Amino acid sequence: MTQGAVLIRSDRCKGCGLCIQACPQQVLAFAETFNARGYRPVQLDERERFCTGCGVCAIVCPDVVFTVYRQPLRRAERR
Amino acid sequence: MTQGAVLIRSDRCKGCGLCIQACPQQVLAFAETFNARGYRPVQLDERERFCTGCGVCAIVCPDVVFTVYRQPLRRAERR
Amino acid sequence: MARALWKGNEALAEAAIRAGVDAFFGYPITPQTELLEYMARRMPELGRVFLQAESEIAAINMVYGAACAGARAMTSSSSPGISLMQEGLSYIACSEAPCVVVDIMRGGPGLGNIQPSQADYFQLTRSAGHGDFHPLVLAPATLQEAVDLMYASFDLAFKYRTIVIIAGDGALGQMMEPVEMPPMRPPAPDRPDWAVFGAKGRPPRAITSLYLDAEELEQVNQRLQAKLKVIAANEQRWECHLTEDAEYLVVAFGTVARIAKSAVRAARAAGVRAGLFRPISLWPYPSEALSKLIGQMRGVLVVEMNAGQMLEDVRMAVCGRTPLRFLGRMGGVIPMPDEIAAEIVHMARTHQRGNGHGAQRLLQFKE
Amino acid sequence: MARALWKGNEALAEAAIRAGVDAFFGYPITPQTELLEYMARRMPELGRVFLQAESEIAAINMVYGAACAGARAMTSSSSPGISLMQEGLSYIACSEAPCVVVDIMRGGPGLGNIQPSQADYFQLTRSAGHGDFHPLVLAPATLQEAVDLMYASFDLAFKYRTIVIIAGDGALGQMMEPVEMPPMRPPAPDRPDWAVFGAKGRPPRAITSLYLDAEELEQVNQRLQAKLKVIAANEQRWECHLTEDAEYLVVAFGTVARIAKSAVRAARAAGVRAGLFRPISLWPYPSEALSKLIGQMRGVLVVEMNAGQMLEDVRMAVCGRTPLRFLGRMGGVIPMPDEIAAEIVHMARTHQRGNGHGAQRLLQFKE
Amino acid sequence: METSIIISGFGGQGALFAGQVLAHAAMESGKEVTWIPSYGPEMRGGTAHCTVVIGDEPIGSPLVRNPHCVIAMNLPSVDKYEPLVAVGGRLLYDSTLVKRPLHRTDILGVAIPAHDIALRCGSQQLVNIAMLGALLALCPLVELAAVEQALRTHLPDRHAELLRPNILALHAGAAYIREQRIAMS
Amino acid sequence: METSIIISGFGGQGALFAGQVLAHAAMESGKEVTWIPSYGPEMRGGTAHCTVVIGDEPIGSPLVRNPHCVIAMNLPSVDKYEPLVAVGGRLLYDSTLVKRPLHRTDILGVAIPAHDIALRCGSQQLVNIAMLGALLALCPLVELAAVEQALRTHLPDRHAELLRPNILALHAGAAYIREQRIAMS
Amino acid sequence: MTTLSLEAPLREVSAPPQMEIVYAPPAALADVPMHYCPGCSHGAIHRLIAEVVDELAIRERTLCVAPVGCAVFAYKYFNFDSCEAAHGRAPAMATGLKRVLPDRIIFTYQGDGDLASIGANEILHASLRGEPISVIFVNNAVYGMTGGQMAPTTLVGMKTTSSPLGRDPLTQGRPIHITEMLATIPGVAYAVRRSMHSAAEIRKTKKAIRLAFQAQLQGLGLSIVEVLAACPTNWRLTPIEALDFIRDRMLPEYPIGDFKVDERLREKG
Amino acid sequence: MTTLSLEAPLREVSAPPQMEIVYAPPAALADVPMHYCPGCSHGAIHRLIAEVVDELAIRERTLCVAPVGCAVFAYKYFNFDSCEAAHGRAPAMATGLKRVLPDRIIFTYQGDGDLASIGANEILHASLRGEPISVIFVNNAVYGMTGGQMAPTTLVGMKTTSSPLGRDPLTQGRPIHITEMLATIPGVAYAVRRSMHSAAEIRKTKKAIRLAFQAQLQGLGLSIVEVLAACPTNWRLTPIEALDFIRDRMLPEYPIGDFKVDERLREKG
Ligand SMILES: Cc1ncc(C[n+]2csc(CCOP(=O)(O)OP(=O)(O)O)c2C)c(N)n1
Ligand SMILES: Cc1ncc(C[n+]2csc(CCOP(=O)(O)OP(=O)(O)O)c2C)c(N)n1
Ligand code: SF4
Ligand code: SF4
Ligand code: SF4
Ligand code: SF4
Ligand code: SF4
Ligand code: SF4
Ligand SMILES: [Mg+2]
Ligand SMILES: [Mg+2]
Repeated sequence: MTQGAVLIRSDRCKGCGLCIQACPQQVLAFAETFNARGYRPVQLDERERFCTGCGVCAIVCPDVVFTVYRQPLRRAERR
Repeated sequence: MTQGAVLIRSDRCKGCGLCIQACPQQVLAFAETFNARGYRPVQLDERERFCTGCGVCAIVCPDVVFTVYRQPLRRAERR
Repeated sequence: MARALWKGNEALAEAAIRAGVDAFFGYPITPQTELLEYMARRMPELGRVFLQAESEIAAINMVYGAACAGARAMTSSSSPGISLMQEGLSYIACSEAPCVVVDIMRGGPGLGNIQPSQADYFQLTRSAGHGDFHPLVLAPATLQEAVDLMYASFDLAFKYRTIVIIAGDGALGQMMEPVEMPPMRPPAPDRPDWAVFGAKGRPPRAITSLYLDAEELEQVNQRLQAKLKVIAANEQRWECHLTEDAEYLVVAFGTVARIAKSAVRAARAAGVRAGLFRPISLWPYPSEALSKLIGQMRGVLVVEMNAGQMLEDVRMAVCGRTPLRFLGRMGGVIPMPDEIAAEIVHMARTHQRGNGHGAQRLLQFKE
Repeated sequence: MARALWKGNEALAEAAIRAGVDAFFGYPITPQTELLEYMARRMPELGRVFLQAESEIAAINMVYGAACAGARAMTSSSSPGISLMQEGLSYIACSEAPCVVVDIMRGGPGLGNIQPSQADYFQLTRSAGHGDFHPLVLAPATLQEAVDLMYASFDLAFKYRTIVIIAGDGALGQMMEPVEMPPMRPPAPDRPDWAVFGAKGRPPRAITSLYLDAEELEQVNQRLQAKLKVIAANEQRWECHLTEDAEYLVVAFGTVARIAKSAVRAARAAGVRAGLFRPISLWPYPSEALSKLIGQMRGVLVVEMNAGQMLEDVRMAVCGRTPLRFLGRMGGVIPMPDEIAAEIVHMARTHQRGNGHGAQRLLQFKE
Repeated sequence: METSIIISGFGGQGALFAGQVLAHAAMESGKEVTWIPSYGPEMRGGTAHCTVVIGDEPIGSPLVRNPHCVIAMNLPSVDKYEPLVAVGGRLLYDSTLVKRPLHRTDILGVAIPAHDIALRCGSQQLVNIAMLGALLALCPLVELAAVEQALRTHLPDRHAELLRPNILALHAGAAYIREQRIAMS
Repeated sequence: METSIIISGFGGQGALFAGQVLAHAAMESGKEVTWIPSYGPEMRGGTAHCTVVIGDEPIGSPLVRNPHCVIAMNLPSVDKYEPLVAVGGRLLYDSTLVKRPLHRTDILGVAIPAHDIALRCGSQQLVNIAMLGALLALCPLVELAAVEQALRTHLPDRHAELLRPNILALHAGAAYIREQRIAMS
Repeated sequence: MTTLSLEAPLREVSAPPQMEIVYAPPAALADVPMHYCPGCSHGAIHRLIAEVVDELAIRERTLCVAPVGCAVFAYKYFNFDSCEAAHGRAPAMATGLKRVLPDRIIFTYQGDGDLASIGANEILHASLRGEPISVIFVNNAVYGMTGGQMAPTTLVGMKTTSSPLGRDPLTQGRPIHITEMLATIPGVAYAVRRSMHSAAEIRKTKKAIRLAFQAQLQGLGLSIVEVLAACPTNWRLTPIEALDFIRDRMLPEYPIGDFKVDERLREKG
Repeated sequence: MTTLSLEAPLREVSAPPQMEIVYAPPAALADVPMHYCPGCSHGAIHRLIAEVVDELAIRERTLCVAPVGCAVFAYKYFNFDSCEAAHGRAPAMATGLKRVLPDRIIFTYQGDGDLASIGANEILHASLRGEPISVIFVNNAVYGMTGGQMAPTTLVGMKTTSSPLGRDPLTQGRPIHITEMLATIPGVAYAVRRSMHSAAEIRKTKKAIRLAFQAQLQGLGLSIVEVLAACPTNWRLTPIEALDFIRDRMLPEYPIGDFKVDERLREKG
């Protein structure tokens, strides 16, 4: 499986939860705390290593919270 | 053939000629004189006895110039 | 009836309902929308007509249609929507179809914002459309007054066969205040004898604003102008507050006027004998009443939420007899009591310094 | 260039073309239509934009779009069409997109008729839409002046980033008169630095009239008002005719003013020292110039083809110093020279009888 | 001094065009002039008229209540304008179409068999210019040559074949007046 | 004398509702009162506030620049209103959410663990009413009983189950103040 | 047997002896001359409406809403109540009337400039609402009243005063087919196109107008009859050439047809 | 490997070592937070447009025309030139722009209240003229900005603040299908409906927006992409429920589909 990563701009997150529901790997969850605008932002949970960098979260997110990275194909190795 | 007659309100006629062209019996023609509004109105010409009272002139006339009469059916006789 | 706390827009709607409005046509726009929404709930319950139109243009022309049938018809909107109604209002005015329009003004020009404003004063009083006419424009300062004027508006509209405009602003529309609602009116009596509803047992009627012949249209205009004179003579409304012994007069209408009341009291506390003249009818403008007060004044302060529109009416009434000062806040900014009070006190102080203004005008924007 | 006989509407169109109009958007309406038809012929020939819009609303918003791109854009219409443009004009005013609008006024209110009128004076000068703004309104009295003002209008519009309205009436639009056309201008230089046309090599720009924050919108309004003050200081235009020794002044604009010129001469022939003050810019109104003249006058007669709209501006300028008389014809009726002359003479006679009016106002409609 | 002329007839009789021709001729003769039509929503069938004012100074009112001269090409026009012509003014009418006598005596009424003149020149459409010729013979506002020139310049291309007949009609109208020796005052 | 109160928080925290409840209670207590919300196009997510003015005479301005009392339910509200509170006025804020100290010393700042109080009463949605209770304990504008009554009458039917918790929170907020013995001035 | 009468109130002339009237001007039409140009279809369409109103015996409860356009004086010609609407707004005005007078028969009489250009939004939304009104839509492919400018219905290549080189589809678009478009809307009960170019077609037009009114009587929704009409003046054709123009030029673009006929609509009588 | 950062200018964080960026916020989108409600589709649609603009490399010659509606601040969010139009008039304003800037890419961004109610005439006539502009039509079945009133697109029975008992087709009509209607017009080159209710649909929406812009680049006529969008706030649903609402309630009324695709339109790249 490809190794991925996401950068979450939590200050932009409005806690709508669309990404949580859409993530095929179910690696996203709400934080316990609030951000400056009063929302509970999304964060990677303890399963974050299963992120594949598929980008679905970025596609569904209405607030452009995500940047998505992926281990270059072929060269990727399970760590 | 049914005997017909038409009453022409010449003061209303604008001389468009639609009735002349539409009359199946070709019994209508322009008058030589002008009416009060400056148009040459339509009149029955010398063939007027061929009018069948078909009403086509009234149907096409945009200015409601015609009233159409017909000898009651059956009782009508060629004069 | 007991007092209850009402939101301005909803109070206006309920007052119209109790006054017997038959049909409401409108289009959503902040800060007026609650009026429409209230109508959406209540009118169908009562078996009356509510219709959300596809636009303000459609709304005013629906009102026009319903009014032609003799129904008590109304619409409500806010500044940009009122701009779109200008053609329709002009047609209605010429046809003398009675109707009621509510304008809950917001900041402009253009899209502007949705904050309170009074910048449609000219549009309502001077030219609610092309051609010569004036709607009867009533500007309440409290919700109770809003309700009372709205309740009276259909009678006025039908009495004079005129457009009545209730001119409020976002603050009036959005605020809550205790109100005593008037009783529910019985349904309207017979259809008026100018209305169109089918030519049964009478010759056909046409309601039109078309008079191709110039002389004919001039006669229509003369009739309209004669009617406007009657309205001007009968329907001027205003309030004087602490004016008996006043030396300095504040002139303000609507929301600004109620704020100015606090300011006048504050100015008196600071030793300035201030009073308030509050026009309630913006057209016809209560010029004579204002003019009479002017003699005793050493200064006049006009306060508006615009760049100085009613100011022109005051200038015509004051006619150079007293120095005039203007405080205008724009774009939805509401002048605060302390700010107005400071202006009054400043006006008095400047004057004290013996600086005889004569007919000189001091126009000042808050800059 | 030699003089040639032009029809008013066509002369306006040709003058706009020579002034370099890039794009015309319009909708047919009598008595303005020949302007649009002329544009339909000429603009495509020149490779410029002509488009008949689906409505006046679309037309003014197309003008808005083209103006945002920095193009010289214009439209023309007549009273009901101008009513429909009010929302668009208000947006344009707030965005400060420069453009030119021609209003060939006709009888109103409502559908009215297609005869000449001046009853949109308030609509043009006071409230061409909701909110605080004034277009620059120019009212020619002859076709030569119409052409010259039209030729100047785009420069004015771009200089101040304002709406310029050429206010004519059916008579001006329909009549023919000799005109010397100005030369064809070279195409416009670079796009202005506020326009939108693609953010190439610069940060993006947005043209908007939205300022949700009240303080921000107030600042915009203050900027607009400051600009209006500059325009008011720079752009007042008027003509004085036989005023040096005049005791009785006629104030009139546009077509009525040229008719009044004949009347003034006739009154002089009858022994009354009459003169004419003709505002050319209706906004800004040449108040100071008029005010200065008033001192020497024993009476002022305002003549308009409406119920007394410019009259308010005159009242403010006269400020009670001289008796004021009004002659208004409405509904498309044009006052004739003899009629105006008779009013002037009557005014002088009444005055002779020693009947001191003081600040008293005499308002009179032709009834 | 301004002279005002109203030309009036049925739509299609060319009243507006005759007025324009006169206005062009006046302008080319160095005069000030205005021309203004009646305009209305009826496209055809009504009566149409125009007002021409000619003077040496810029024209004040392009419209007049009491015209100095009227050319009436049909009965409704005579009915409408007879009462309005200024005292001492002229009312020219087409006596082929208008049979009634004039009532006023304080104006100069001139009956012109314009229809006949026009037919003689080639077409009944020439009534307008024939009457214009007559008017100019009565009141020398502009030279006939200037009118000829105006016709040459302004007759629409599609009517080019009517240029000569128009010029003929112009002179025929003028000639009729001269023959009648109607006083020029 | 008029007393002005601003209640401010995130959209959804019930600032407007708390203000309405106060206004109802004031009216039923025979006072004059106005209530006015901030209103804007953002449907959610922004901050929302309302202004309530209570007095014995008809209220002049429904809006004030320098409120006598402020209930701030989040940090942006504290930031916005701390500088505006009238000298000698009160600023109540939710100390669960707002950790910073106040800067002004010429007003009475009151930290209320409203979030905790609300949770104790059953829901974090009760912060607004808890803080209203605290305010009324500090400034006896209306009786708590009148507020209770207003809650009974005006809590929307769909929230009926929240009536008791709301009343609880109201009293808990008031009790918190009384326990702290914060001077009533 | 019939004489050419030059003046006089001819309505009062009694019928020739022993003859029955087979056609007389309808009672729902006012007995005044109309201002239309010679050969203009407006007059005949007015007459058809009046005939239908008479036949349905609804004159006393019918209201006409006519906006600007050459038919601006329609109210003078109909013998029933009318209102004049602003340009394009007749469907809105009719909506206002119908909502407060649900048992009256309300129809609009609109030109193509009026209905398809400035007023397209009002007709669209009245259709969407299924407003039970009838619409007589007179398509003469130009703005008649203002002197023959291009309308949205103007044919490609057709010269008008505002498309002097002929309508160019690249900059001015192609003709609009409003009736077909409205027929797709559920609120529309009856949407057909007819023509005035011959006696036979005129008869069919009348039937369609009758059905449109019947749709309203049955409360089925909005009904619209588009009528291809002659404007000889602005087409710069003789009245007879104008009929040929309809047949040869307009019909190919605007075919006669029934685009929607509600099933519940049975022609009665 | 990635940390949850609570504040800070995250754009400046460098990419994790040895990883390539597979998704980054588009350059054509301004780096500012948007004011929309949680779960509102407007933000994601803006993003798709910006991505397309970047991919087509037209940022420097693209102009957005957005009228009022919740997207009233669109100009703040796009990194290219914009104009704010009056309610409903974006197609007219875009026409003005396009006629004087024929080589620029002009698109309107309109809500359903804006485009289908007050502004239906402007979009209709821009379509008729075949105005080469692109229209992004955000259908959320309500007036979002003014607080959730009924729009012409509101579903039958759907409760809104101005149809508190649910939209009643008898008095308020049935939902409008603007895109299908416009597809019948020759001037329209591309007319499709897409949805935002899942990642897969969002991808298709983006492709459609791309094709719409390409239609404009090829000068084929007007292109319109109707996008079914969520307004959780006014639907009074959670953001996730709102997506279900689109799928279960809106799709049956508004099926996804290509109603018109000009043959000359080949997807490039
Ligand atoms: C707001 C407005 N704009 C323009 C006009 C001018 N106008 C009058 S009728 C008309 C169009 C007439 O065309 P159509 O509707 O096709 O009717 P027709 O005359 O061809 O029967 C126009 C543009 C007007 N009266 N009002
Ligand atoms: C002339 C005018 N009328 C009404 C309004 C108020 N208004 C602003 S946006 C809007 C409709 C918003 O709905 P929609 O277009 O569907 O956009 P959404 O907010 O749903 O995205 C309305 C009615 C206005 N600004 N201008
Ligand atoms: S990139 Fe894919 S797997 Fe990783 S968080 Fe986003 S949706 Fe989940
Ligand atoms: S979709 Fe975006 S805004 Fe919504 S919860 Fe996920 S990151 Fe936050
Ligand atoms: S009734 Fe028939 S035959 Fe007689 S004149 Fe008329 S059309 Fe001809
Ligand atoms: S159709 Fe009518 S108007 Fe035309 S010529 Fe015949 S009678 Fe006259
Ligand atoms: S212009 Fe055309 S539509 Fe108008 S009356 Fe004449 S022929 Fe009929
Ligand atoms: S109200 Fe609806 S459309 Fe508007 S921002 Fe909120 S969710 Fe989006
Ligand atoms: Mg037409
Ligand atoms: Mg929407």
